[in-house]
Amino acid sequence: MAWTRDKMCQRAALELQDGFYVNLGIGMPTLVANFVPQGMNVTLQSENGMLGMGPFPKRQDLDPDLINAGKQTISELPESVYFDSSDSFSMIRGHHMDLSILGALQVAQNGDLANWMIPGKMVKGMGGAMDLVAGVKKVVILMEHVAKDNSPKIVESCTLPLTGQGVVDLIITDLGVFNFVDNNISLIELADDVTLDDISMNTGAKFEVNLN
Amino acid sequence: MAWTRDKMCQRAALELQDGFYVNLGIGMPTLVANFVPQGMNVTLQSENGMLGMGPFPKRQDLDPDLINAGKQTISELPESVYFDSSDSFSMIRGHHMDLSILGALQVAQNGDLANWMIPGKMVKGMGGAMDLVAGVKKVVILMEHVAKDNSPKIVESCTLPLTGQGVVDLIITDLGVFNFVDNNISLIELADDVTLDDISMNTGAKFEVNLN
Amino acid sequence: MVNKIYNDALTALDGLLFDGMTIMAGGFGLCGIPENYITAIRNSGVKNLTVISNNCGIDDFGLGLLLNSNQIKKMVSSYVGENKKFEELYLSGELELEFNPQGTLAERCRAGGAGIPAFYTKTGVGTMIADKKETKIFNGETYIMETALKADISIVKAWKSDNDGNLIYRKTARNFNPVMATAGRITLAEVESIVNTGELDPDNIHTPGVYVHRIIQGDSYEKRIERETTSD
Amino acid sequence: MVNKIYNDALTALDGLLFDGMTIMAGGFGLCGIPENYITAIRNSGVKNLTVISNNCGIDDFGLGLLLNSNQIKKMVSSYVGENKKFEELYLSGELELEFNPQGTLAERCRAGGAGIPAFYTKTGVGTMIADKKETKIFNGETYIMETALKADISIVKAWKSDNDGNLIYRKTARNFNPVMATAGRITLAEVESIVNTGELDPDNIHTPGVYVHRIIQGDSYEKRIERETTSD
Repeated sequence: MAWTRDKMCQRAALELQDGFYVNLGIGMPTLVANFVPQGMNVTLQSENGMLGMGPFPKRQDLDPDLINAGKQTISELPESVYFDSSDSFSMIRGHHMDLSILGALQVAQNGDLANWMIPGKMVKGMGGAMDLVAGVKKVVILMEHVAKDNSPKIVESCTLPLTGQGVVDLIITDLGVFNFVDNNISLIELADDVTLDDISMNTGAKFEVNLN
Repeated sequence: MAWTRDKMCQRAALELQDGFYVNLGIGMPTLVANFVPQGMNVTLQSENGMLGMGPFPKRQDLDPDLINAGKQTISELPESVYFDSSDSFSMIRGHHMDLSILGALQVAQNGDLANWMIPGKMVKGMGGAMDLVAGVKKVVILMEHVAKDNSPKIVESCTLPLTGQGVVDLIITDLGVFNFVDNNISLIELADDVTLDDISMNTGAKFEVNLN
Repeated sequence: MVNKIYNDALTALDGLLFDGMTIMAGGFGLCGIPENYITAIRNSGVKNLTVISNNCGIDDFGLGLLLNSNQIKKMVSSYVGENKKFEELYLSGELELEFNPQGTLAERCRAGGAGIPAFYTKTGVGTMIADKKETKIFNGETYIMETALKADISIVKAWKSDNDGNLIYRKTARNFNPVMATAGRITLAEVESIVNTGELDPDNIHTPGVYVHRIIQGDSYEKRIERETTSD
Repeated sequence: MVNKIYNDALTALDGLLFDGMTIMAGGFGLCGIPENYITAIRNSGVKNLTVISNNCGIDDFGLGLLLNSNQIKKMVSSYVGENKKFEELYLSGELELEFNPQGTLAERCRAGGAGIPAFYTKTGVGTMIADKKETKIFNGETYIMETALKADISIVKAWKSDNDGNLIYRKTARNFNPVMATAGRITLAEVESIVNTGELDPDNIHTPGVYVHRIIQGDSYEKRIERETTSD
């Protein structure tokens, strides 16, 4: 029951459209790149200064001057373009990127997002996450439905410090899919063999149900 | 008596220093480029997007993609660099240019400058003049001491619309040189065979005299 | 794959023009202007345009063509001194004019493209440019607030494009084109040649393709020189 | 002619370092960092530094070296998660930390270089980043005001320089270097090779020489890879 990580990524890939410029966050969102349909052209941005990010390189092609926003070595494609950090975030802040897929710690029923900080634990920093959620046209959260301690991650209101207010457009978890219309959350899909009860038991938010 | 245009430009060239980045306005200021001392390296900026502006080209080298801020064809030098208008004015506004030499309609005794508009006549626009006087480290005005109708151009306060408030650092005219310290004007040099009386008769401002 | 390449200017503009719209046009004087789009807009007959461009061409070329056909309602520019028709229309009240200092104009376009609704600058403090604008003091000095500019479409001229719309410009023909390319809801580029994606150096793209929605290769460029000046 | 080329990092830094100063350092992670200047600053022993840099290196490389030697009083960064020494100093109160969203950090540096004292952005609205910051409403939406950043010196890493200090960067090693190059009162560049003026393409200079005051050719570049990831 429920979706595997691959199935979650496949579902996330349905949000892609031909010609989209997309930023994928660190972790599971990165894997969505493996599920771009044949014949569809999606250009990946890396916010440290690249459009047209290619896959991880062969060992003999490792280049210390060519990394992604997660500091991993990557490769170049024919369509690759490099630019500086200011130009990169102008692209993001100025609403030129079509889609960002990110992980989350908590999403509230009004679309608030917390994904950068757990007080009391060491603070690593928000990196580009606040800019992405404030500026990208559509923000999709791809995450496990519950935390490691089984506490719900979709909540009435975020208890963790926010990354952005009312910024989430869609949540994809292993249990289903929620969307936001005017900052109101609705359950719109159930994962394989998942029931509405499964969702309710594992969700801290009040949500409408609009399954097709 | 008084300085010729060449002498005025020579005097203006004394404001240049080795390694300076300089913007020269349209008209007489442009001619100062001909008086850069041998061995001194001065980089000229053209605010439409070039550093390292060369002289007017030979006819066979005319290039419609290579013009200065006065829309004249120019030439390239080994040190030339091109950039866009936003980068060009970041350079200007951000205090990276050492010197701007401009013409003027009026300069007031507090350093106010009017050089872009005569109400009632057709308005052409300020172009980059307001940005230059607001952003360049040192603003030198190079102009005839009086207008064509012999009215003074150095005045108590500008009657024409301002280009900038208290922005002038030095005035060089055919009759002499004035500087500004804390927005207070002083006569510091007399042109050849010019007397203090000549200056006084042709100047509308109250000025101190600090001739060396 | 999404095709950004169109056959000609009129085809590329299809569905984008409407009376009362705002158009940003790159170029400085007659240098680096989108000649083909200007002609197509003239031929389209679209009216009441607000045009954001540093200059307004000359009487018989560049944006001057749209003045002659009375298609422009308002210009946002820094310098329009090359154009007699402009003077005539302005003095008769048929044309509105908003002057911006050149650097402020460039920065307002950049801000529009970069999601910055407003910024502060010293340029124009104490002049008529500051009229009705908010001011704020930083470190004891007064600055004025300038707001972002955006356009329904931006028309820009580049030297080369690849199939993805990555653009490079040549010499001072770059000028306002890159910032305006970022500030159009739809940006149309015209270029002297289109090359295959991968042929341009990825370290040296001036306008990344994300900003460019439609591209044409102009079939002829007049590239008129406004002030031929030689040292001969 | 003014000579911008210095023999080594320590010579280039001569007369510029003082306790309590602010230093901007380009680079993203360990990519495109000014290795030689960082080592020289470590060796100089200058103290109580405020360092503006997107990251703070790792424990034994990059700006992490200045943490180990307790030379940094405050970091202005967007992400410091790679560094255990950082955590230790921060939790013990020996190190101040000011987090900036990455795009806000980049824009604040650009503003510092461009004479823009402040600008508005949507990034961080409603988060702790907005605490104590002024807000303003444009078109019905709330934005926060962010101010410019400047530094006593900026240290940047480029791929190549010419004798005039015109710089080009390579691939994603560009990152914060160009904006930080504009925001230093004095900017020091280190490069992998220095070529004669005229050898770089004038259409493709990333940082014009006007921003660059001192240049060294680094004598060795470790260019460490932080997260080697392959598809093998």
